[in-house]
Amino acid sequence: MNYIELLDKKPDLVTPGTSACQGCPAELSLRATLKVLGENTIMCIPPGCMAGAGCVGWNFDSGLKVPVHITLLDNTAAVLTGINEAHGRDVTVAAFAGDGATSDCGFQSLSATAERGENVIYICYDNEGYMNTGFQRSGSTTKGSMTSTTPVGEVGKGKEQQKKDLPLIMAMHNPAYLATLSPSHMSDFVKKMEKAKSIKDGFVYLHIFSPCPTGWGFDGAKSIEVARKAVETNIFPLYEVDHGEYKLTVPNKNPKPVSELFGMMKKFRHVSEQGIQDVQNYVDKKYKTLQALVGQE
Amino acid sequence: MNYIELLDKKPDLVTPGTSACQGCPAELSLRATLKVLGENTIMCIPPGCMAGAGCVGWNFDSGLKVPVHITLLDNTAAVLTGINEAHGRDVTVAAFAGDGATSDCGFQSLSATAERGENVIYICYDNEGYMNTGFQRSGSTTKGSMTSTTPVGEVGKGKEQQKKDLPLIMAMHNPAYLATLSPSHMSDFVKKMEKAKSIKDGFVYLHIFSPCPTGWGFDGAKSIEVARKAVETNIFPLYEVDHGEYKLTVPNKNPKPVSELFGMMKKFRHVSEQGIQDVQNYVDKKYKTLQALVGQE
Amino acid sequence: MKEIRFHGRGGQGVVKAAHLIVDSAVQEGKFAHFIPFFGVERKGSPVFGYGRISDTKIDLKTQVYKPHCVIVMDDTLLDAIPVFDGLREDSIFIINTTKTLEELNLPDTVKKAAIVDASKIAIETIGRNIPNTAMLGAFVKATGWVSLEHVMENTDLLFGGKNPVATQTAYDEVKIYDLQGGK
Amino acid sequence: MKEIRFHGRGGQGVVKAAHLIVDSAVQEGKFAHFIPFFGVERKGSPVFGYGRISDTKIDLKTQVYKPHCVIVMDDTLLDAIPVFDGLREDSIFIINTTKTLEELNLPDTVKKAAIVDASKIAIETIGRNIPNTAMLGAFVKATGWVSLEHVMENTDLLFGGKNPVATQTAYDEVKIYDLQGGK
Amino acid sequence: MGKTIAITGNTAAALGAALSRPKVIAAYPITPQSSVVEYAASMIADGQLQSSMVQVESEHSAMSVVQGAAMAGARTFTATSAQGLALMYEPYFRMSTLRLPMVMAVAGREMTAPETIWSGHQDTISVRDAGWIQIYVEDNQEALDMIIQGYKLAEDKDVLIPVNICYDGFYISHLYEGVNIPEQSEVDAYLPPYKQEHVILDPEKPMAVDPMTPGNLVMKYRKSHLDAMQRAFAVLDKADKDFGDQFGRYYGGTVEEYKCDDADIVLITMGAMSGTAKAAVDEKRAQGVKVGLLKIRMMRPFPKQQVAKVLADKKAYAVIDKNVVFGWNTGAVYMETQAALNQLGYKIASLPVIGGLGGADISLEHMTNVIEKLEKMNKGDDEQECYWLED
Amino acid sequence: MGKTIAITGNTAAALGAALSRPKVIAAYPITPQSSVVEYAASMIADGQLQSSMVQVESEHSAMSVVQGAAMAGARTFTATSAQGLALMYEPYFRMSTLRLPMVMAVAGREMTAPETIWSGHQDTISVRDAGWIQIYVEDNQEALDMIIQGYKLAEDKDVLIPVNICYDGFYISHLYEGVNIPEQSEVDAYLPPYKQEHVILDPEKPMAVDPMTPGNLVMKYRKSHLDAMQRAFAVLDKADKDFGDQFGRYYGGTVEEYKCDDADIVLITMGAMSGTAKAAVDEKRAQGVKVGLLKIRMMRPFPKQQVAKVLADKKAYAVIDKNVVFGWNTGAVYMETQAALNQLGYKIASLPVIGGLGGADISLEHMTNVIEKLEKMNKGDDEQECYWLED
Amino acid sequence: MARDFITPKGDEGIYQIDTASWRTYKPVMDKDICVECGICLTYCPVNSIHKENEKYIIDLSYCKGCGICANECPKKAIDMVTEGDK
Amino acid sequence: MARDFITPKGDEGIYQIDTASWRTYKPVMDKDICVECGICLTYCPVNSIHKENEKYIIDLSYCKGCGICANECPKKAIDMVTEGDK
Ligand SMILES: Cc1ncc(C[n+]2csc(CCOP(=O)(O)OP(=O)(O)O)c2C)c(N)n1
Ligand SMILES: Cc1ncc(C[n+]2csc(CCOP(=O)(O)OP(=O)(O)O)c2C)c(N)n1
Ligand code: SF4
Ligand code: SF4
Ligand code: SF4
Ligand code: SF4
Repeated sequence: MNYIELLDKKPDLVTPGTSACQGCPAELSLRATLKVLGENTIMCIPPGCMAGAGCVGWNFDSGLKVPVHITLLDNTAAVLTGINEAHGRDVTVAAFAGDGATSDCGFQSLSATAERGENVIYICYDNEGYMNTGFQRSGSTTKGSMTSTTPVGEVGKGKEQQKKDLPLIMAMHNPAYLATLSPSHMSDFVKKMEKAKSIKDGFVYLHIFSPCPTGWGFDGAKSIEVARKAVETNIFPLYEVDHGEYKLTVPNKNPKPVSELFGMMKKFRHVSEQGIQDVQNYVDKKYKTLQALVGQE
Repeated sequence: MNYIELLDKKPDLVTPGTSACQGCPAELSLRATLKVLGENTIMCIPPGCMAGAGCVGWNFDSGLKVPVHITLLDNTAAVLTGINEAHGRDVTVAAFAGDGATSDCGFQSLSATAERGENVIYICYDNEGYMNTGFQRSGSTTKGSMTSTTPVGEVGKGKEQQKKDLPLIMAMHNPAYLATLSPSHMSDFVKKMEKAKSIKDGFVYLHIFSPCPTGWGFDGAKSIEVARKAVETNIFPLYEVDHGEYKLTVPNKNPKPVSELFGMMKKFRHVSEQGIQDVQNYVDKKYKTLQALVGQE
Repeated sequence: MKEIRFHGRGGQGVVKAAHLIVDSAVQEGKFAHFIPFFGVERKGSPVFGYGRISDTKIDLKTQVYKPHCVIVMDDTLLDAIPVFDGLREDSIFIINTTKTLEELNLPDTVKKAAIVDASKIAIETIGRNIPNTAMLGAFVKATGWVSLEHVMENTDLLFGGKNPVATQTAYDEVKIYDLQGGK
Repeated sequence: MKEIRFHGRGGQGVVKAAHLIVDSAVQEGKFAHFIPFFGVERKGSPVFGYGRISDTKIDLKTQVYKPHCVIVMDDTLLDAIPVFDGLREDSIFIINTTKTLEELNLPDTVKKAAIVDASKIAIETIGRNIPNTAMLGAFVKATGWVSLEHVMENTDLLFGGKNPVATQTAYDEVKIYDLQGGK
Repeated sequence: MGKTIAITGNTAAALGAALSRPKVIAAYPITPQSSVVEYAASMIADGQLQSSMVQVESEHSAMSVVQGAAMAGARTFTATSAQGLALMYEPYFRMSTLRLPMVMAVAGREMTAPETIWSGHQDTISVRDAGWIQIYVEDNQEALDMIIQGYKLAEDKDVLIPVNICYDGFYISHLYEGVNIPEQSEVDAYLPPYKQEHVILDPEKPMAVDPMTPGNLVMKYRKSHLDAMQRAFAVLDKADKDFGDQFGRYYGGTVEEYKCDDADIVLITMGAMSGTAKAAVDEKRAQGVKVGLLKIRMMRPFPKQQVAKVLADKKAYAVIDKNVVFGWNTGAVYMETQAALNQLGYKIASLPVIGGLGGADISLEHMTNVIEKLEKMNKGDDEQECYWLED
Repeated sequence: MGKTIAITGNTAAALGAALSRPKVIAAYPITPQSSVVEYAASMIADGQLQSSMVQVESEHSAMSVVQGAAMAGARTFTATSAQGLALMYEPYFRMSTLRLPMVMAVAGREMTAPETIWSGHQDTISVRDAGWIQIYVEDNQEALDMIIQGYKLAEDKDVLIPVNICYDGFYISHLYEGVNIPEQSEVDAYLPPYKQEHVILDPEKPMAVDPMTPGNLVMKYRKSHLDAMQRAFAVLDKADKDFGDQFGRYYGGTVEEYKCDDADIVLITMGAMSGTAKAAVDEKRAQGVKVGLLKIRMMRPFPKQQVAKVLADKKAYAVIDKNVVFGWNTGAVYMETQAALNQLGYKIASLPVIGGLGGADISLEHMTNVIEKLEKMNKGDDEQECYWLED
Repeated sequence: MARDFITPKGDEGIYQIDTASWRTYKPVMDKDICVECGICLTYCPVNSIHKENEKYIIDLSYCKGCGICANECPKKAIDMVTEGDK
Repeated sequence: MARDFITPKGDEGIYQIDTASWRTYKPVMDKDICVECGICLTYCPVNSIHKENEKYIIDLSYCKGCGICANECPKKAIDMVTEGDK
């Protein structure tokens, strides 16, 4: 089954009507994720847009067709561990968590779960901020970005620090499998998700880039375009680390300038040339690091 | 002043009589650290051997001659941040924390502080376990090691996972300066500490290897020998990352086999050939990663 | 004291509209407040809130059970939400709809209705289907509890652009029906 | 009920020694307990603990203020710690020291003393200065509260090696002085 | 005299904090508190507020950052709610037991589980024994004013205890109403800069902060803390009086009495519901019922004398708790009121009431129902069963 | 009938847990609890215990792991103390409000600040309103036995609330004494395997655990929780009786009365100090004083009926608290006893006492001093000032 | 189902929102232009596009009208038209 | 100093332990063999070794007798001898 057939035919395990915004790619990613992982999955979703959009449930109804639990913002990976330890039989235990829950509030729990090599799949959808509570900054927010806690004004110029590089940080934890995914590259996405599902000897970390039309300020119809641009500019390179082997799954020899992405949305509108250059340098440097890691014999 | 003169002449800012065990290199490292950082320093020490050894104080007396606070096990880096933000003038704000406080219980606070690029110095002395509470396993414990929570028996074979690579994980946080230090290489140690003190544009992370005679099971007279062996076997390579530039400060082309270190202490006594080989492979792989990072143009 | 209940959907600007009413009342030396109640706070989900306007200090901090005025920003809510609950005898029901009074088929408890196609006005003036500032015009006309001047000033301050025009247009276009004697 | 206070330093095995006494008493059908109190629990710091042996159930969960027996594993503690506090008229004071009774210059409140060079015995038998198992021999001889057989058995079980020899040696070598009539 | 504008409770809290000129702010967003952080951030971004704002990764770190700053002598501020308060519980306890004065605003929210983001007092009530002073307010103006008074209280040398200003999530945090914003100069006059003297981290005065402490001394520190708590009643009353003298708004200090003097029966409330209770009292008074309201403003320390004084000669009272005490079948304010009366030797008929959990509304009708139940009670009766305000 | 060997309280706790056959254990070391984790780890390493043990990085994760495991239907165990309990407070609250039964042992320790590692009840007392059942034990045997009974209680379909077995740090955790270790087969007979029915994470029965819940339903969940708490009294009494019938050791269920029947005055205690209090009672009885002891075993839910019943006809009582209530000048057990008596209509002379904080010793002399103070009190007198047991 | 109100759980059905009502514009596919590449299907966030009888169709039951399909279709075979029009 | 018992602090002096009493063996340096390289100084965990008048000396006031100096001395100029002897 090729990836299009798979996405077409596999049962959609998410409620047909979520309240995620129009054009939200996190919703797309969640549906695609569960199509691959299938019914023998237990899903944990911390507070964030996906939980807020009804994917956990309301009153006496569930938001998914597989077992689902809303963890605390800060303990998702630890809860996965417990579920996994308790289950005698072979069940896929996975989380679908925002970048806030992942890089900030729940990071310790994640890091320790990776260190212990628990046999669970942790998926982060990275919309670069706390969207559910109104677009506040997260560690994963790109430098310069305006957010509601890094507003722009006389003094404020958006987020001051570079984006926390969660995938590489997690790669240094030696997971069994790690990959970056973009909803703009669905074939790659499905392939990586399938590999993740097949891993039985340790921890899996997947990081999905997830542009947020509402928070970032662009038309929801462009979500995939924005995601694609992030890959094309190397702001979000697509790679995997399979038991320590790094591989660029969508190599990008001639990246476009990051300014192309910056121009697509309101959150960067105020950023100066210098500000864009700062991010460009960071992206270039990071890509070199990645190439070095790919190149190590 | 060369490093020997410095260690001789600079005031010792630690109580002359700590209750750290005979031959504890963490005590050595703490004294050396404060000789370099000097009197204009505020020190935070979380619970652990150094706090337990009296370096914070008892009743109405202090254990250091600079201001010192015992943080919680889980919030050291955040407390540093607060102290730093409150201080109008130029003060060195530093922490001296065990690997448990650093890689486990306080890791989130550390990671976030690095991400924010706070202008503080976080120093971890890595004795590969929770020594103060009786040598329980930490994330930083080497695979195979016997600890009081990974005991050896019918079923138990010591720690099951490889050592969490804190320095590389922290390097991926893009600190202003990062280095690994060993008390066996004091010239390198002092140089790095001096550089750390000079950094004014961001976060500094220093990771000190600190063999523990009591917990690991070797004669305290051999502490430095053990530390040196860790460097010679590449179990603990000495390097620095200065604003993104990786450098092996004590290059080691012909590493000794890790079995030489394993043979020096009780905690590894039970480890099989295969177990040693596992660690050897991990060490080799990690060193390659490091070389790749050093080699990136 | 006048009590108001607001109904709308996430994204329609219910809260902002209510704030503008409170702002205006406060400027006029009155007491007023608004308490929003969210379910899951995301575009499209039903949103409601409670407002009060009074000449004396308002102590109450509770939902409105017997409104003097109900504002409905989205007529698809009529089926979904009990928007008619607790209407007083002397209350006013204000709705954004393309429908006519007859098509709406309002229950008997509605004694006075104000009907306006605020979405159309919004699209024509500000270019987007955010009907809140238009609804304000209808509200002012139907109730007279705050002055049009203040509301338009505040709308201009907060949103600028053509929003005050939307308010004015709706003020002019809203149709008010006295249904005391039945529809 | 007999109450015992233990003094020593971290690393001397105070807790283990006390446990062996309790084990032995329990095996003999008695009731016994031990409560350790740590300051900062690291080699060299003063350590103390409280033990009780009784024919009936022991309810008390408190420190020992009026010991029937005080055991001091390290004579450098004599100056540092109030080891003589609360000694009963009929109590026994057991100390590990190279000093003689005269050199020790014990206060008048000590009415019975047992002196043993447990460190020397330890070094000679087990090869390390961990005097606890030797001190047990002195304790058994001086008090008779538990049997030498049990203590030696338990010592062997827990530590093995030459430890029971240390116990036996100290049992044989300890010097017991009755000081009722003054030194 | 400042100006009156309509703002939300969260904005009021942020403005109250800003007017108090904290040097360091660290906070983490959570519904319904988030806009406090956002508003403070925007004031800083606009150059209107000179504070360092630390963008922490969790509430645990928020409290830890301000603890660090406070040890270095800075005035600090944070705000949180429910899960955030729970996550910071360990450093929260330590902040108070280190006796570091500060103000933390809490937009009260029900505790998860069940999964909820709505109003409740459970978050702060459940941590009421962690050494903080807790003050509950009724509306936006009181939220703003009490943050300023909170610093006055916390930093008083007789007190030196951090203060929670608790305001109901949504019912106040999102309540939009007219609030008088005091002038900065007036606030400066009321609240001078803070100079910490009892403890400091500063190389010019090296000391250990919190060395190991044995039990006999721990007893002394705890007693000192409890004594300072008891002094807080008088200090708050004075802070209230001084504030009223300067700004024209008096709140009554530890408790507010509303038509209690000649009342036979009394409602006891805390927070936003007090406004509704006042309306109910008015309504019932109009019908000739002699009912009054005792609004507890300070829950920690618990004003047992003040409560007992008001209730002493009443026929019956009800306590409406927006929280539960899990080991009882009542709420906390009811339970502690019982304890207070017993210790002070009073026995008055009483009715425990629980309502408003998880954002449930406490309506005027609920309040009048409670009053009607009280009217029917006889002296000495105690309802053993709690009355739940369901819809 | 098992065998009697000398072990520490921590070993007793670990053995009690092991005998209960938990499927998943997750815990983090902290003085004075560490050896519980270590002993459990060594039993697993030796192949004597078939549990998964998760080596978590913090107590926050320890509680989260067992919460995950419990939702998947596993019997779980953890243990902690002081700062660890505080750090896990958010998931701790959630564990109980998700009504997931389990047992957690707590080696009671004073809370920091001041920096301390020693004994105290402050840790558990300060979180007593987080929805857990809390049982305090007096010695090692009781610690072991109550962990087994704890599962019986927690898993009862009438209860379904997690249970804390609280034992004093050092005074029990490190107390070394003879303990009878029951046979596994006997424990199996008393405590059958647990089958969770009310909630489960299992692909064969897909459901959402803890979807968003509005306030009117939150009220129902809370009421159900409080009701289950009240049922726990009877369930514990029955668990105690069944246990006694099988193992020959009865503890009295919610409270233990010691020589109360004919007593004029009564001491109220909790935990390890109860033993010392018994000795004091015996000593004073020998002198002709009619004194008894009421040992509170269950603090959550608070056994108000049982306490009132014992005190009803007494002249005076004292409560010795090894904790403080920061908003009062007393401890928690005293304060709640006052509330209980008031609600049930009793007024008895009383003396609040605080002692044993931060590892301070509560001596036999302290206890006899308290009794002597009580002897001097007259009916109806209440001491407003707390009596601090200093050295 | 009688609820016990022990642990909150969603086991009665699937919670869903009528997201079709959000649309201002709706996607209309021109079957003649469509080359059945399936791209629109892979990108629709609400799973509204499926292949039936070898043709791609848009099921509007939950379509939010985001316009991604129209934006991504390489053939521009999808048009966003105002709801109610066609 | 009168304590207020507000916040615990150590400001009266420096807490220290008499670690000299821990020694079973003590280091004895043979000045004739010593080449003044300073290595022992850099490794002594308790800061007991210093240069005075161009010579290295061991101050035994806090020396724990760990033996690191003896072990590390490249010239074997330091001997660990039983306390009390020599
Ligand atoms: C301890 C705690 N603090 C704060 C919150 C409030 N909160 C709920 S969702 C959220 C943001 C989550 O952001 P992210 O994980 O990035 O997901 P997104 O909303 O962007 O999808 C926050 C801060 C919480 N639930 N728990
Ligand atoms: C929240 C919390 N959990 C547990 C502890 C107990 N504890 C004190 S020190 C320590 C070990 C620290 O280990 P590490 O940081 O490696 O320092 P080391 O003792 O090895 O020097 C632990 C677990 C604590 N103080 N706080
Ligand atoms: S706010 Fe952003 S991430 Fe959240 S549902 Fe809307 S589009 Fe998706
Ligand atoms: S236990 Fe180890 S690390 Fe700790 S003081 Fe002793 S030797 Fe040093
Ligand atoms: S408009 Fe959006 S939701 Fe509708 S079918 Fe197209 S992609 Fe799907
Ligand atoms: S993307 Fe366009 S061409 Fe491809 S299947 Fe969809 S409508 Fe047809």
